Amino acid sequence: MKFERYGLGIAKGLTVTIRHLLRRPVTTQYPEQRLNPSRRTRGNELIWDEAKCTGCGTCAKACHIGAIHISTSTDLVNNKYEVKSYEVDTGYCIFCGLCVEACPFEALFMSYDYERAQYRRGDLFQSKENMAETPERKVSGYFYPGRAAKLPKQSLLVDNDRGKR
Amino acid sequence: MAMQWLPPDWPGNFWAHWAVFTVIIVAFILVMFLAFTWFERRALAIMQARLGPNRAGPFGLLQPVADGLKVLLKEDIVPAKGDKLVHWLAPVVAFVPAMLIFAVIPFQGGALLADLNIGILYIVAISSVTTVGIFMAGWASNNKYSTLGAMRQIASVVSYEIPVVLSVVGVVLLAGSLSLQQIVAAQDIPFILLQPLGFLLFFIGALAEINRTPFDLTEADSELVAGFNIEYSGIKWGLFFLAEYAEALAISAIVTTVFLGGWRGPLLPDWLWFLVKVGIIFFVIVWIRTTIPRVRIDQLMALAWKFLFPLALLNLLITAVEILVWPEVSLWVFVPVNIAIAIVLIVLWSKFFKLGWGKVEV
Amino acid sequence: MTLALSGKDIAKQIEKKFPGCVAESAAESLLVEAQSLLEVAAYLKNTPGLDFDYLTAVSGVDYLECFEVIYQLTSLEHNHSLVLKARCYNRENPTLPSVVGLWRTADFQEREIYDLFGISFTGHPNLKRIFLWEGFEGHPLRKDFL
Amino acid sequence: MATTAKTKEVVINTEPFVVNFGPAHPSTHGVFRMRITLDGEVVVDMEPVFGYLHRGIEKLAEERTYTQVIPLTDRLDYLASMSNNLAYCLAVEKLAGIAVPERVEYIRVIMAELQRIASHLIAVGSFVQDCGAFMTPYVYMLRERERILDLFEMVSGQRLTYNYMRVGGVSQDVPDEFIPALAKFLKEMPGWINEYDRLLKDNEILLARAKGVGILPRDLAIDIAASGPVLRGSGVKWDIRKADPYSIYDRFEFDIPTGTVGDCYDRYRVRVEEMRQSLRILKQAMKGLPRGEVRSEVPHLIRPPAGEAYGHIEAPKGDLGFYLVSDGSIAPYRFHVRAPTLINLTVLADMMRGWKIADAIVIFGSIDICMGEVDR
Repeated sequence: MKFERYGLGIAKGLTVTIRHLLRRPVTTQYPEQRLNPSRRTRGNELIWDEAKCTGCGTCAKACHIGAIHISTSTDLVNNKYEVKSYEVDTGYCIFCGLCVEACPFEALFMSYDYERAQYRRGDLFQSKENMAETPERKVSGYFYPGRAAKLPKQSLLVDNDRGKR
Repeated sequence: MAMQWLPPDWPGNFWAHWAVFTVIIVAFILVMFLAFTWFERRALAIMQARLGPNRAGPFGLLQPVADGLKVLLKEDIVPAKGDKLVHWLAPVVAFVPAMLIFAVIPFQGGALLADLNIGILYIVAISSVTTVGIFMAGWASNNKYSTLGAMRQIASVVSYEIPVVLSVVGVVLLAGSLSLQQIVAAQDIPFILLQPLGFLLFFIGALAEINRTPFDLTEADSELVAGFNIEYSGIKWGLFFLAEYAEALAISAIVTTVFLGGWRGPLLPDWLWFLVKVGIIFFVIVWIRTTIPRVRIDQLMALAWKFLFPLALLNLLITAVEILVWPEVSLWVFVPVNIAIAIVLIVLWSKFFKLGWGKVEV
Repeated sequence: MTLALSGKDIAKQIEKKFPGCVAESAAESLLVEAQSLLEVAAYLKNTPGLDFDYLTAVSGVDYLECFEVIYQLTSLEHNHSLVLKARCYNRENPTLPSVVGLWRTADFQEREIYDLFGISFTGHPNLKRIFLWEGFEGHPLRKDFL
Repeated sequence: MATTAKTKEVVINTEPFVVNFGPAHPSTHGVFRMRITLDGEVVVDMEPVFGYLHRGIEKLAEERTYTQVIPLTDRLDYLASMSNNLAYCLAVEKLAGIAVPERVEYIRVIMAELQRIASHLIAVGSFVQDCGAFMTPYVYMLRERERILDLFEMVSGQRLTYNYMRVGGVSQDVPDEFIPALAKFLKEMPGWINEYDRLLKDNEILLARAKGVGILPRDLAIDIAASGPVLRGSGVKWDIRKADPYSIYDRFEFDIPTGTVGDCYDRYRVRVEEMRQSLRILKQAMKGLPRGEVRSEVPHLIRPPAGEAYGHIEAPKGDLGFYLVSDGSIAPYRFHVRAPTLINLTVLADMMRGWKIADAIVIFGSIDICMGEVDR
């Protein structure tokens, strides 16, 4: 180790850190201040539209872990299979969005909300009843530009957006 | 502002004086420990573009209290094959000397526990006892990392004791007395101006003794995980934490008293000046901690023996020459002279000396 | 642009040097007999015109009737590349000569193939399992591993 | 094998002891274990132990269709998922002979270069953190990486495992507010990089800890087929984007920074300079972004013709290659990943021998590995 610059390099480094005393911190206080996630965010839940779903099972085949279990009636009812049970094991699901892309009838969506953590593993099991779209369980714009346009704009750190108080 | 001097045994007899000042010192250390912990975490955070603790109490002021409670309630694990007695005794041996140093530091006027006329010698002697405590911790934990950490602590303290002592001797020459009270009294011009090189050497050496960045090799997080206090938890770990901050407080107090003119200063009351200067020195320690990477063990030793030690000797020589040859010249003349000499010496030394080679043929 | 040398004309050069060791040469790859792998590899590495000094990747494949090890060779100066292959047919104890002597990069990659396929490389300094623990029986990437 | 420091008459025998820089250690960048034999502070020998993060991705890929493998490639080098996706999609397109529309080429280059900057930020940040700078440079660089993650989240919906690229294109087009946000990022980022340089570039202690430490000589680097900043740090001018340009990298002009000696400081400087070059490429790619389709006509279940293909790109950590064998069915018959970080580690023991433990950690940090890719 040679001190060939007599500590000037260290002094320059010190000026950089001291200048940060005057800058605004970057952190947001999560529960109080919230950042808007991206309009295409893949939240930790799936939302299923019973009306449009024809029970074709493409989403179950598209899932590479087999997290979607669907059982339908055997014969066509006004050219739709009547879906008896439709479950998604969000414990297995890695939220890659392949099922949403595969659904030919736009009946499956990713959720916009990211606070669906549960205390027990059993509650991770989503079944038909609690998968419909409700005001508090919003739909993310992943793969559906139309829906994305309605969601709030993403808050970017690039425009120094720290989220509202 | 006239120097208010308190009579030596201020509230009457000796024992009353001793009792009052012991309470003052212990209270001062604990309160400043809480203040420093909070101050360091906030200053560190803001300099790293984040907020730091602001949840416990207003502006996070109760965070140190919360930490203290947590540490009190945590389970106190003793390693199975470790040496139980030494493991239990180590934190005490590490913390008590840090507290003893404050006996001779004048908070204001005559306000100090014991006006020893060998103040500096007392400080230097006491401050090296903490190393024994840290080595006891390293040895008793029966853990490879902590043994390595403790060995490094001994190596660094042994090699930094000499430059630190020599740079303070320069100040003693100027003040003419070892007692801290006289040193403060003699500082019409703060000794940092008269002894710039001495201040620099003392500050770097002191950083190494309390193993703060850039010399925090004892609990180097990247390679030794947490050095000697790996096997400590609960209040024992809390005591080590307290010892570290008490030592940082002690070093700031010594630097203030010896180099920055202790409690002397215009306008503000004396004790407030003392606190402000201690705060400034501690901010510089925290500021250095946020920026500078860690030195390697052989570079640390090389820096002490090849860089600080010769410079301390030269500084001592120059101060002695100045005092003996030109005693009547006013000290203001020496301020620019000493600063120039300091710069020349540093530039000269850093040109010639290569510190630490690194690779060993194995 | 890295020029991928065609296996055919390299095969002709090698046929001249070492008769009878090129098993099969397709357009983009060159299959070599297992026992003459080292000579061909040394030849490819050291001849001035070719000097493949950079072994990019070593991959193993289990084709059920045989194991195949594929060496992607590259030359940094001439910026051309070649795919060299070697096969071993018996499934109980497949062995191939190790090229660690020529390219040190093969050290970990051959240990990985040994670990996941069971092909043991003769002449490898410390042929041990790299990912799985010592007591693991069987080699997971074989097609018949359940 | 105790080392003896022979003075003239006294022979001091120190008995070396083995320390486990085990899977759970603050500076092993993931679950990597080193059994280091120490003589005092000096490293005598080092034996790496892998496999703590081995998930058998190559076996899993054999049961998935070509599209379902893409989320698996996200989890290889989880700090550079975009580059993994790109490398895999290029290999499959080479295998199946699929052409890709013009706009997708530009989007892929933008995503790959943004990912290179994000990965280098983590690499440099954790390298300086290993040298001991207490969190500050690392936190600054993570703040810049957050800006890039915002852009990735805007485009793909996730912040780490993007699953954004598909065989024959990308899953969704770039939203309208992406280009203005990217432009703002490109305007600010050079300033931030200059600030890192002011903080670190000629900091004496970082120089002391990194210059001349852990030298990887040029021919040894070629012999172990090192790649990426590790190879270029040793002075070898070899970058797949220039040597074997894939997608449209031949349209952009940028240069390749190389080190001289091949020590930790050179590797650190190469990574910082590469960030600047990536910004240059991003500016040109943003200007040239054409309008148009983002997916070419590819059936949902791709059945590439039987055969094999080896596609490799210049990922942030090195030459990331995918060797695919297909037997005509919808799932790959063999899926092999050429992991640059596993190969860069081949010679770690030789680089560390003779240095102190503090240097061992710095040398290991300068190679910048990601355990997801090493253990697969």
